[in-house]
Amino acid sequence: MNQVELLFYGGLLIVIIGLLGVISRKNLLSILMFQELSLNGVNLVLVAGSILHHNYHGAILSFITFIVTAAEMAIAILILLLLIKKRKTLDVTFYSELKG
Amino acid sequence: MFKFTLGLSLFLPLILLLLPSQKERVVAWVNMGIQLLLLALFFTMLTNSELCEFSFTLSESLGLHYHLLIDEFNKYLILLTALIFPLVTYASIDFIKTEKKLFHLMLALSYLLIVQTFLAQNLLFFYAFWECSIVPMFFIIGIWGGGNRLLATYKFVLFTALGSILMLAAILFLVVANYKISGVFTFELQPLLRLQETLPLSAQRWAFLAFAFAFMIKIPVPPFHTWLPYAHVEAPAPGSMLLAAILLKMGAYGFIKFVLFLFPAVVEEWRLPLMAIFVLGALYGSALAFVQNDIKKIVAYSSIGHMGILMLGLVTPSESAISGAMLSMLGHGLTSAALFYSIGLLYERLHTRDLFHFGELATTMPRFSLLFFLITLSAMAVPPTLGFASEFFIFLGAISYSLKMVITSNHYLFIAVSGAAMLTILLGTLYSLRLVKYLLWGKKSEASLLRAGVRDLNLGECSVFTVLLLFIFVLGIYPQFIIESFKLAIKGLSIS
Amino acid sequence: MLKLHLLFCCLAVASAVVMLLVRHPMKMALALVATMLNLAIVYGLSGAHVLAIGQVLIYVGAVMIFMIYVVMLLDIKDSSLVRPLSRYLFAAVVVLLLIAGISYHQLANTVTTQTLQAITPVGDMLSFRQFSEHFLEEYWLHFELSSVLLLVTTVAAITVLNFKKGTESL
Amino acid sequence: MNIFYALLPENILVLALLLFPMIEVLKLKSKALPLTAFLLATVGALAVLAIHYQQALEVTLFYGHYQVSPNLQAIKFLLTFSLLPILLLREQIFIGHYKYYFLLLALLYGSMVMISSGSFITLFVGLALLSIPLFPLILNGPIQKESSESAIKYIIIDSTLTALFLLGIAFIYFASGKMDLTIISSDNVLYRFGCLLLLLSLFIKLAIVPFHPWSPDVYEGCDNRILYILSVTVKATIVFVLWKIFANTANFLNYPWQAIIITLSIASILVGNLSLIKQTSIKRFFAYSSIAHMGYITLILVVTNVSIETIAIIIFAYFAIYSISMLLCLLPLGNLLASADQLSLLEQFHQRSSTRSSFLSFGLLSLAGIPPFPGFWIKIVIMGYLIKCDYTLVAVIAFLASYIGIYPYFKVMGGQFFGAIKH
Amino acid sequence: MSELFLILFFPLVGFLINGLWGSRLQEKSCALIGCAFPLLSLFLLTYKTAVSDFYGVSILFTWVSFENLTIDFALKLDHLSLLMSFIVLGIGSLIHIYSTKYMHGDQSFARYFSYLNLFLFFMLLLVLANNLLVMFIGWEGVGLASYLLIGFWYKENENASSGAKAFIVNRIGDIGFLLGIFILAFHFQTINFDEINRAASTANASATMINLSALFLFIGACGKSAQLPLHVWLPDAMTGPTPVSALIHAATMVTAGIYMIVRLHPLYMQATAVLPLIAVIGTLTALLGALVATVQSDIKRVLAYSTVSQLGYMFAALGVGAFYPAMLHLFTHAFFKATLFLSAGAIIHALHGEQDIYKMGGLAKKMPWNMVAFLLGSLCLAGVPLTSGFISKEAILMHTYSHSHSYSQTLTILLLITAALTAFYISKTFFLVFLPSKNGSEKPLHAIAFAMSLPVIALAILSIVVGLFHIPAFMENYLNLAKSITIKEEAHILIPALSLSLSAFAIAIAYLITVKQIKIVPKILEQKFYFDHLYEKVLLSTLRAFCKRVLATIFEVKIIEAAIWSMRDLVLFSSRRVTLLTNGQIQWYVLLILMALSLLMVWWFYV
Repeated sequence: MNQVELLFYGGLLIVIIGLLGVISRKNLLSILMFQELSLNGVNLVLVAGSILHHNYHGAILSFITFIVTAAEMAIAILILLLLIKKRKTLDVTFYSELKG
Repeated sequence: MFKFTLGLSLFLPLILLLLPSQKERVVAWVNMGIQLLLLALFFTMLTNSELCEFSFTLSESLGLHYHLLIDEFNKYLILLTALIFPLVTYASIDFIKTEKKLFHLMLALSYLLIVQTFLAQNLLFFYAFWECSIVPMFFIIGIWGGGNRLLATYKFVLFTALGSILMLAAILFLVVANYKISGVFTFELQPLLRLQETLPLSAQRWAFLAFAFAFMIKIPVPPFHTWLPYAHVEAPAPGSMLLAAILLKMGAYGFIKFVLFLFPAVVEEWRLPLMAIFVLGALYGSALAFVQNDIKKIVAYSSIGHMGILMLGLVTPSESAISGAMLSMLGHGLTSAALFYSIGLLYERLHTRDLFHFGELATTMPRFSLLFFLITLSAMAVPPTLGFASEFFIFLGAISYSLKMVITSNHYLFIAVSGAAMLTILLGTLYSLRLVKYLLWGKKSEASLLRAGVRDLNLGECSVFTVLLLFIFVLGIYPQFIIESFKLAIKGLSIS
Repeated sequence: MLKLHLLFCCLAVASAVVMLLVRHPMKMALALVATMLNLAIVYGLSGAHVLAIGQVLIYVGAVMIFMIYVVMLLDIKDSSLVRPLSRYLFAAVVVLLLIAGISYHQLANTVTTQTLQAITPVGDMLSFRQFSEHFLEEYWLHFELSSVLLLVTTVAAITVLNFKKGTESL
Repeated sequence: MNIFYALLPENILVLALLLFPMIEVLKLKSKALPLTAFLLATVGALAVLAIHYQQALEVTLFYGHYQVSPNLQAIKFLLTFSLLPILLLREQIFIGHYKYYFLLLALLYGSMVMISSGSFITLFVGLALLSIPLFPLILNGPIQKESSESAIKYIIIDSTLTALFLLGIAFIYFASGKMDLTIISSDNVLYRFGCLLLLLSLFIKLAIVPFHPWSPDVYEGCDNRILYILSVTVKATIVFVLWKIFANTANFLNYPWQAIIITLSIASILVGNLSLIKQTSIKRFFAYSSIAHMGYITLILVVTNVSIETIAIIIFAYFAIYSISMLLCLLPLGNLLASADQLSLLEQFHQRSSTRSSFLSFGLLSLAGIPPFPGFWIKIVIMGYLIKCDYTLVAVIAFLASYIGIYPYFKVMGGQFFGAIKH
Repeated sequence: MSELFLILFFPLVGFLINGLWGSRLQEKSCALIGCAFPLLSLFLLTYKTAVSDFYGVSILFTWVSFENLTIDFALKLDHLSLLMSFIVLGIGSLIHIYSTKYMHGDQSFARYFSYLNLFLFFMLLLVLANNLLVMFIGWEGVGLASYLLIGFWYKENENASSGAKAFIVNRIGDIGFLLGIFILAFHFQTINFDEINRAASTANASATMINLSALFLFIGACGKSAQLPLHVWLPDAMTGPTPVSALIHAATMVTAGIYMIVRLHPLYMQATAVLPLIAVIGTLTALLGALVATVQSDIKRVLAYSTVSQLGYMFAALGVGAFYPAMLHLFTHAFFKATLFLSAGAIIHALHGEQDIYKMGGLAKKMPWNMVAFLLGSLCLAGVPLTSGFISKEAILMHTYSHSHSYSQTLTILLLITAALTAFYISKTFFLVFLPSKNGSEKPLHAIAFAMSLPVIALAILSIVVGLFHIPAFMENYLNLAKSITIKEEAHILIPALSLSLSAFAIAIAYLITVKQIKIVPKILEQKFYFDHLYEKVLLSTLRAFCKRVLATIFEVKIIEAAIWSMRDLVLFSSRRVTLLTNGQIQWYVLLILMALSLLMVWWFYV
């Protein structure tokens, strides 16, 4: 059990917890948080890869993931704010009129 | 000459499109005029019998050649179409009340598509025009149809589309098989004909099934015929004239060109079941025609009966049977067009199609009853008419083939099948006489809506009937010059 | 060295699990901050200092603050908070356990074999100078692309902000 | 200098992206400026792309992270060119405002980056650039309640998608150590894992069957023009990316891959066509029809015994024809759908305006694949190639599935002429 | 040779003129045209035979030519067809003259004459045909003309249906006829009469083929000449005008079957298996016809059934191979049956349409000429010596007696019984109609025009004359048909004696019955042996029921439509299921993605 293996399985585990969280929680904000969590998990795997192969691609990609996730979360949270203002609730089950 | 006629038929819909939509009569007469001109052009072209061919390669790699050719098989069908369409346009002038311009546009469109389907030698273009000919019919039945026309149109579209989709798969399969063997990716019919030797029989069987299924739906061979009564009952009179006279023939024509030529081995192998299916279908159709109360349904089921016999003629490998089948294509086309036209006339005057609401037409409409009686003669295959000539040849071919089979391989089933086929004549007489009895003779039944003021046919309507009857009787009395031209075509089918 | 790694990885996973169990979003946000910090420490330990700083600055600094800001706006009586668990929880657990099981079963032997033969000391390969040198030398296109991305995000955020139904004042 | 020249189309777009905010900053009030600027930028980009194609410029930049080749330029040309006609739609929502054009440009830029990406990193950034502008565009749909719901749905799906996509890249990187698109080989379990995740995440974007439910909801909420962009531009980029990743690794597509792709695409044709029948809303109708059409084109990925360029040409033709059919369908509708979105709106459409209804019926017929219209010919080509590498049974099933679709298209088209669109 | 076509086409011209412009011309000119054309062709025929024997074949055009079979539209005149055309044209023209007066006042007068001319044209076509196909065209045409004429007064529904019944039963026969043609065409590669006859007698013709074709042609003949199974249409055909029954259902059309068999007699000589069948059916029909005729009350039905039985006689003769006696009987029967029908017509005309013989009586004094004609006709029919009927009947009986076959003796006995029965019912009718009786109606008689009684008398004289001046002997060598039976010596005395005694006895009984007004009507005869019942109730209704219930409902709706609707429901059901997949829950979508992921993983790694 060495360092790279630890990071790899740790990352994978965090991703799985993140996905579980996305589905289990009803609150939109918590869903976003868990997605954030899963992306962190992926970063961990990337860093593990970069350490293993001793080159920078993984690290650089994880750095770019920081930027992209930040961008996405910014807009997502803004829309959440809008929803709170307009619909007064963040419960996912209320956002299911469009169906069939 | 050939290019000019094709060009004209191509631009017919466009010309109509440009005409102003208020002046309906102008549109109608322009449509009819051009169609008559086309009839004349086709007639002159066909009589001087130089092989008209026109091919234009769209894309060499995909083997798409827009290749049109008039050969013996589609020569007379083209003439039939060219003859029927002016009559349909004339009939539609007074039958169609709403959206006249759109109707004439649809007629012109279907004229173009049907002529192209008959001429196309390239399998893919044949399929393309075959499938597209559904669309104008879809609109004709849908917009101007009768009661539950929606059900009828969708049934019609879905049935024919299902058949043609399978045919498309079979076409692609054949083309690629040819590509694998000969390295040439082409949709042309000629190279595919050489495929019969190389393709393994099992593969040929599947392709045969797909093709036969598609054409059987279009011909309506009974298990797949349920769309026809709906389509006919709901279609407006010109629509059902067009449907019965020409669209059913496309199925039979396709069967000759793409099944008999492409898969002779499979047809040879399954000849008996095929004959049995067609004969049973004919019997089934005529039996049902005997018990219907709606006159349009009677004629619809009767055309199933006639087409069954026609197909029997196609499948038997004797020269007289096949030329009989070709003749009966013309015969049935003319008779069913006339029958549906007369029913349209009756419906337009009395707004009823129930058999028992008529009676004593002989006195109120003497001219109509005379012409109607002559047409039912041809439907019943009474001698001087074309109906008799074609059925005589078909049965001659069928019986002599089955007798040959009895002698050579004492295979008795063929005799049973062709014997049963003869019963259709009896059934034909039964339902035609029943139709004539309730329509023309007898006293005005109390349920009859026959008001005194029913006007007899005017000159125009009579001329439509006389043109059709002229062809029926002339061809009935002298079918030789048509059979002469089939002789060398049938050699191609290399049969005894 | 390995034991420290192990400690902080377990801490990160533990706080992730805590996030799952806790009810109130504020507690969840704090647990998330904890996991992120632990991860930053792990990055630091394994030599990727830039990533550790990035993690702390971008994630914890910017995104989490924004989230906590939104959490404050939530009213507590919201139905999604009273009964937070959705009805697909059980199914999700089953599916994810299945995925975890399969991936572990399949990956176990390949990952270990691969990592064993490549254990070399990391050294300062991922240190600040080396990393930024490489980043800007080989990946400057992506640097530009992410700047374009940020520009687009700002404009997108503005469009979302003054979103009023059907008016021109976008 | 040749880097700048090679990247000229993208650079023109970036320049426009930079200039657009200046309109707000300088408070320029003129209405036509944003549109003209947008057109200038796109036409300029198109011109440069055409020149590149002429010169057959072939260069890989940035250590392989960015490729430029005639094929790719042609694809970019198609994408930008197919975007222009949609601007004809004069819908009153946020039309003419610079942000709308800014976001369109950003979207275009993202797709160009994805098309000419050489490595996974550029691909990832391109994907981000492609999806982020879409959030506000979807949000500004006709009915505020529905569009906000579809926006949030799109965001959640999109972030899970990026998570899975990244996980895929991570696994491949972990196994190979290189971020190159072309080095995938399926002997190692990690590769398989990574490629599976990659394929699935891109299929989510394409709305292939098991991942399709989000697209009808999003299409229903958003605006007509965004519906067109979502179904044509975005999906075209994704399919080309799939083609880049999976087509050139010939040995890669052994047994399980082809089976997975075939089952998914046949399922999506079936589901797409089946659910068309019961539809009452026009936008959902187009959503399901786009699902079915994606089903067709993914089948082409399975064809192996043909050169990669031919597959690219087929995909190119497919999306050209698909965009034409969608335009034929959407343009006649115009602002009809602004308020309500019911199919029943189309009844008697012919009586109201015969020319527009005939265009709509041409579009519907070519979507259904009725012969003389383009939709049919491209299907023939695909099925032909499928049968060529003897997937005959698959082709027949695909035909039957497309047959099911004929009824709904005819029903809608007929409805305009006959009146009641009922089943 | 072109005169032959002229003779043929004159009636057709008459038909066209009357048919198209008949309604505009008034009655007199229609009658003129109607009679002129048959007379014209009759004169042309007699002129030609007198001047130069223009026998032989004349071809108009080749109808169709396949490589192994060519059929051409050709006419052939030889002794046999000359004789038949004389009968057709002679009796035809007389009946035309008769019906000018009979139909006087009927408002569709022109239509009647056009139909009659059409009938003559088709009959001539049938008679003068050179090959089976032209004969078949005539055959069907004659059926068509009879359909039109039977249903002439189409106002009443049952006239039309009896016309339809006649045409349908004929069609059943025609199917058999067609089959016969096809077998011959297949086997001999030709359907010209003389070629067939020549080929049949050669050795290589296979016996089964000859027998089969002979059988099917016989079925056709049965249909047309109303033999046992297919005789039901003849009695119902009486609803048409009486001259029509006289022409069609007595003299010409019904004899077509016999003429066809005589035309192909070399073929039938070879068909050893079929001849006994023909003989048996002929005798049975004769017996049945006579039996039923005895109980008929309507005068025209009596004559109709007597025609059926006389035709049975002719077929019996053909069955035993006596072709010449059959032709002779046909020849004589045509004349005296026409006389009987025309006089019956005159009687009905006089009594304002009264047809029931029990209501007539005492007409002897009122209509003397008619009485004489009817008397002469009935004498011939009964077979009283030195009348033509006697000669031809005796010839047939002698041949059946001396036919060297086991059953021929029983046949002769049955035929003798029928002869007796014929004598009985014809004399009964005569006595009932003409002898003074109380139930006769006193209403003033409708005046009988001279034009009506002239043909009656002419025919009566002809029917007597034909028998007397050894015309039969002259005809025998004129027709020179194949003879295969040598008359036994004792037959010359035995047969005439037996038949004379029986018929005298029958006439006596008939006289007794009419005087005593005894009216016994056995049930089975009443119902005409339940044949009508068989056709109407059993065959037709079961067919209609079968089609309506089994085919139309069960098969069409239950099986095919149900299959289609179930497919439609399947599609709709699956489309509902599929749209349920999108239930709006965003978490359900993410779950779906993960589930798909897990499934693909399982498939990927473990399958």
